[in-house]
Amino acid sequence: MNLFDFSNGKEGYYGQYGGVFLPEILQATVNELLECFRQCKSDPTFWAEFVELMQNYSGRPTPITHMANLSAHLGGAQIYVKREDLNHTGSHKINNVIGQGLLCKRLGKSRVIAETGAGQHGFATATMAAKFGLDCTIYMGAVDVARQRPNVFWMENMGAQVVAVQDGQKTLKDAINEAMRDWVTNMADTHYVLGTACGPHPFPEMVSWFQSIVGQEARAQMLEQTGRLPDRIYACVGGGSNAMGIFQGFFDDDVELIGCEAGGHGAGSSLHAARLAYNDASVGIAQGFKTYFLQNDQGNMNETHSIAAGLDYIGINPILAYLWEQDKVRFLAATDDEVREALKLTMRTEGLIPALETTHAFAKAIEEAPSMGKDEIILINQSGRADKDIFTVAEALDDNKWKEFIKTKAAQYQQERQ
Amino acid sequence: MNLFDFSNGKEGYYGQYGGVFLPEILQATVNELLECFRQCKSDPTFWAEFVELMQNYSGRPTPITHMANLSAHLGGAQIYVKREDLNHTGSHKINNVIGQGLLCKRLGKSRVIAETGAGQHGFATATMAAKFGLDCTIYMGAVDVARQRPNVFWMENMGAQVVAVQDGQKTLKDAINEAMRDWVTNMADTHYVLGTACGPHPFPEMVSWFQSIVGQEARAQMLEQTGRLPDRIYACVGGGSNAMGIFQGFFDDDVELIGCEAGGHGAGSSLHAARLAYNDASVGIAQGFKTYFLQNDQGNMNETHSIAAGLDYIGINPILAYLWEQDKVRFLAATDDEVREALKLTMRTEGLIPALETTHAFAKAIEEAPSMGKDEIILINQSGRADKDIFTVAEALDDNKWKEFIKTKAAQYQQERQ
Amino acid sequence: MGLQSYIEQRKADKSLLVMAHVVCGYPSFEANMAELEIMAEAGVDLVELQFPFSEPSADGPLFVRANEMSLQNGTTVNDCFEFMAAVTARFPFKVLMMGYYNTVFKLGEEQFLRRLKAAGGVGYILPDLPIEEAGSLHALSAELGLEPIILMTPTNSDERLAQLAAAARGFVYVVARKGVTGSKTQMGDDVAALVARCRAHTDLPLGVGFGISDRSDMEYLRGHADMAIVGTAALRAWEQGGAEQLRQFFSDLVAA
Amino acid sequence: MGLQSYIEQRKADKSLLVMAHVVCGYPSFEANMAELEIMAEAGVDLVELQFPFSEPSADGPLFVRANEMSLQNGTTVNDCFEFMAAVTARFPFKVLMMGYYNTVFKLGEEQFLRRLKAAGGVGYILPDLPIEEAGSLHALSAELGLEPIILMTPTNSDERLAQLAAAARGFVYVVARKGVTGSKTQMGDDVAALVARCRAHTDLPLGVGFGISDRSDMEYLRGHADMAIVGTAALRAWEQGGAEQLRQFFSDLVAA
Ligand SMILES: Cc1ncc(COP(=O)(O)O)c(C=O)c1O
Ligand SMILES: Cc1ncc(COP(=O)(O)O)c(C=O)c1O
Repeated sequence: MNLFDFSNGKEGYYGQYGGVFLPEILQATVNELLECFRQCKSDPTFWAEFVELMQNYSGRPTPITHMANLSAHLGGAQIYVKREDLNHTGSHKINNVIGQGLLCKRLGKSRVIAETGAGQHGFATATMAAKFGLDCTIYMGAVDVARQRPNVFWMENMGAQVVAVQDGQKTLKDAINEAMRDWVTNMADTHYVLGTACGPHPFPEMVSWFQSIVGQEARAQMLEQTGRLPDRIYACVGGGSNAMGIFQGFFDDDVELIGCEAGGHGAGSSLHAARLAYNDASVGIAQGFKTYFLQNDQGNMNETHSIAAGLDYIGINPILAYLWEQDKVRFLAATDDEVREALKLTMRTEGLIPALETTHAFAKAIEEAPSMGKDEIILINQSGRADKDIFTVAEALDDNKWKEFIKTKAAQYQQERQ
Repeated sequence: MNLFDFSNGKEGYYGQYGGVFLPEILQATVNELLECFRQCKSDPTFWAEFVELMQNYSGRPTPITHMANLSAHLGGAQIYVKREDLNHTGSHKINNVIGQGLLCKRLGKSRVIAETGAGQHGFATATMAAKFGLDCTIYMGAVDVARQRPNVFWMENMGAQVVAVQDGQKTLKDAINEAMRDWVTNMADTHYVLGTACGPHPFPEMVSWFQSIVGQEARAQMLEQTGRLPDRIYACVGGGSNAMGIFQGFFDDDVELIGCEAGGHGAGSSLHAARLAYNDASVGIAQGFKTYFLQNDQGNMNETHSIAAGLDYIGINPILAYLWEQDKVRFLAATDDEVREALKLTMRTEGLIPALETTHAFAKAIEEAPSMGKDEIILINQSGRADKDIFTVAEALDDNKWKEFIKTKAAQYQQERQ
Repeated sequence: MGLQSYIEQRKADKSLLVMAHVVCGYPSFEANMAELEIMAEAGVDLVELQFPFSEPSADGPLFVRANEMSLQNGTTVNDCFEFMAAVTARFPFKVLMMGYYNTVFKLGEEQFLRRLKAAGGVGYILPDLPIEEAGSLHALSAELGLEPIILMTPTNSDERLAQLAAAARGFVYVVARKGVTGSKTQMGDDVAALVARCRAHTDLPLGVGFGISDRSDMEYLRGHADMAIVGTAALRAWEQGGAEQLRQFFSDLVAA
Repeated sequence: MGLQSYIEQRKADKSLLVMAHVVCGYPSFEANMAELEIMAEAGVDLVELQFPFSEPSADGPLFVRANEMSLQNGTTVNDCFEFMAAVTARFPFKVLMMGYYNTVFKLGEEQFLRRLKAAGGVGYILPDLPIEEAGSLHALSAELGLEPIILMTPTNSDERLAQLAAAARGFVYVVARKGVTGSKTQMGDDVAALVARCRAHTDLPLGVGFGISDRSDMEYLRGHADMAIVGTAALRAWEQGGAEQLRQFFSDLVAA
């Protein structure tokens, strides 16, 4: 299956999804990007440089870990986990970011911008910018800046400028809009490092390409470690980059692929971000591309909700929308409550702390594993770790000792000032 | 150089340092441990299992990263960093902990205890215990519990019981005493997972052995990546485990080894934890072994200080004390101020966030690199990352936005309750 | 009469036409009507009525907020068409729909065009719909006699300008500079050169927009372009001083 | 007269001797003296004077705190020796130094022993000094006629007990159970069996300690051991009710 062969159809389209819907002013920039990307993709030295940097800087290949305890506890399939959490900066986001950093150098641009919601992508981009000596501005919804101060702290300390976006819901999608506004102004020296496999072509393809390193490794590792391929692969889906990353290793195999979206308060609640697993989304065009969006009948985007900021997005990767339509990827949603329980179970049985985003994939694997055979194999993509995001987790688990600690700290800081 | 050949001298001694100074009640337990350790050390399948687990669970081998920007900025030696921060749980501590976990299983014990100061070792031990299905109690000074709530939060969520120790200075050394008290009571089913290469024999040897994986990898990687060995290696020294870990790869080479201690407020201030770099320590016996301690003329231990909790310890690894005496390892101390500056520089130029402990090694490398030749090579052991310990770093850097954020959070939590 | 002829006709009496902009439903449709009244008084030639969208990524801060507030007020696409019908019935200037493609897409292209036509609009500006994606909409528009306004920008190559020219109808919207709407554009050689490049590719009238804010801009454009497109500056005047300041703004602007 | 003979002599009149414990300088040396007065009245046979140490890892919570407070009060090794001299001059019971090896090491082994001797002490208990590390200290002690008290514990093998017995002088301190000082030990078959194992390896008198807290413990030990070693229980009595409660505690304890 070659999703990226556009010779028979429309460039940048996957079925009816994808495309480029951008202001004319960006036409040249996006073309330049596409051309550069095509060159990189057909130049084996580019990929080799990318892989080497990922190895030496980010610690790739990330391992596959067998969850012997969790599997035994559930009594069904054997669960394995691809450990993207072990990457430098703590998630798969760095794969894309380093790739785009290399590309940015080929483009001869000296500045990068990025949007961020949970902060993972902004953190990764600020890190890459420090490493590559690029100027860096990160757009982040004001609500997220307030929620995710730890990530802002690190970004600023790595030399990035973090701009709190005051428009709209003041969250991820608004940060994307604002990054676009910067880009249409500064495209001459600025590359926009989009954080997920969404947005206008070539971003979905490009981000998926950089993330494909995950699936490539995972396939070889599964064969080496278990002598066979997994029966099912679970990945959480915000924009879809980590899912595309791991799924790509297995498109030509007889492996069931499951995308796990943010079920929030559940189907019918409207407080969720499940574009495909629930029935609330419809096809539309926004933020530069065509896909399923959570929008009203006027074409205006809905407020979404998830316990995991990184899944809390209105749209979905157009490639996954297409694959879902073709029944090549199954979609499920995990509710906030399911995620809480899955996180606790995973920490306790395996000593892993998946990011709340990631835990959506764990939750669905945990739900389905018991009804599978003991000789069947599940692979989960652990897209990130949560140890950096303690506020998020402690609040998600409503931990009182944590809250008391914060009050004590606040009092201490208050006193210091006096 | 085989430091661990005791056939000609006293078992467990390195020069005059080391030994076993424990209550008689532990004699059998320590002997059992020593015997089991000897078996493991002479059984190649044990090391193979250890290495495999470290690969599959913790992501080893950790890479070596070239700090091209930092090196250029300093204008002297080329600086390379061994990335122990990329380990699962974020530091080299996991090497030792997984090793002792495997050993604990051989001992047939079902419970582990550990002391922790900064929380890194407790975090790693709780993780290992979850993974190995062991009961787990972590002793932590009450002052540290209050300071390091994030780590306590994770430990508890991984199923460990965290005991706040109310004795003494309520910090690391008091936690060790309390862990000892647990051990003399529960040795039948309990293994004491000491966190650093200190304490009674065989701990210094055993912890050093597990950590030697760092130096083994690093030596091969340096040869592969640079075609030669480094001229100098810098490692921070709290108890000495990460330093022993990397140094062991190079004992037979012409490589200068530099241990970096906590200089706190500087020489002569008495607010530091530099046992060898400054002149304040003397030989003594405490916490089960003989080494240099920061103690008064009565043999009672001094209060120590460091910006980095993990270096804030009264004693030092007996092997390093011996090697220092033999002029085989040079010792320096980095002050709190030097550490702050080095951390900022490293984040900005390389996108790395070394733990405050680790940053002591960066600080001294940064100080000495400019006077070295451009063809000379420095290797720093990045023993850990700080992204998990934001309170520590934000407070160290006295970040006002952070403090305001905490006050806002506290107010929010307060309101929720009402 | 087509838009192009309308513009050419008006140009017979005026050296520089003016197109103004209103965000439907912000601050309210009543206020919109009052603004349009002032614009009509000032002799504005063309008006874009922006249909608010939740993701106005090509707009600057003032319009972003206007889109947002309008949606918060509950403005629907239906409201906008009804308003447009009232406006075209009342005023002499011609009216364009301005907005984002999702509004069109959700309604259905044909439905959208029919309603636009029914409301008296003569065309539309959809800044996020590139010509590559506009095939069916443009074809339908031609059938219905509606005109897609195409933007030419400083980053376009000659080759691209030629493609854009081929698709353009009515007039060409020349984007005076990079960026989003709202901030001031320094009128000067750059703008003149851009207009000249566009002129080389099309015989359609040229409207210049983005950052036109005062009489000196108008003076500069006279002779270079056919029409000045005024957006943010007018909204700012309204926000700062209501009807009075808006009236002042336009009378300053159009005073020859 | 050596410690062994002293104990044997006292045992002629008593079925079970008592060794008591005081942490020097906690709560104060004056208080220590008052405690010892009460102990002497109660006919205590032997007293350990604990020299406070900053890392008392073999002690239970009460003694840990006592060590800590004493050091906070500024207690020095010198103070402890002076106090010991005063105690040995005043009371009939014999006195041992109890503490951690670092205190000895820092002073120097020989210097330590000379001062101990000069202060009238007859020996010492150093729970963190295993016999393997005690060679030089024990040799010097023999020269000076001072006696190292060796601990035998429930975890020791017979082989180990034999080694310990070879080093033991004066009496053997039988550690009744695992753990640190302070919590209650259930007297029963385990203790009896342990004492019997120790007895099989040595002819020295056997003192049993760790958790001895009341008359029933004493009753149980009578016939099994030569001496009961009372530590935490006495300190707890003092902390709870001062001189009066301590007097009560000892009179209850020793009432036959
Ligand atoms: C750890 C982690 N996983 C997953 C996601 C979701 O993004 P995507 O669907 O692009 O993988 C995020 C986004 O922030 C993330 O931080
Ligand atoms: C990251 C890190 N580095 C270094 C140390 C110091 O320990 P050691 O000297 O045993 O390596 C610690 C201790 O907590 C640590 O957390």
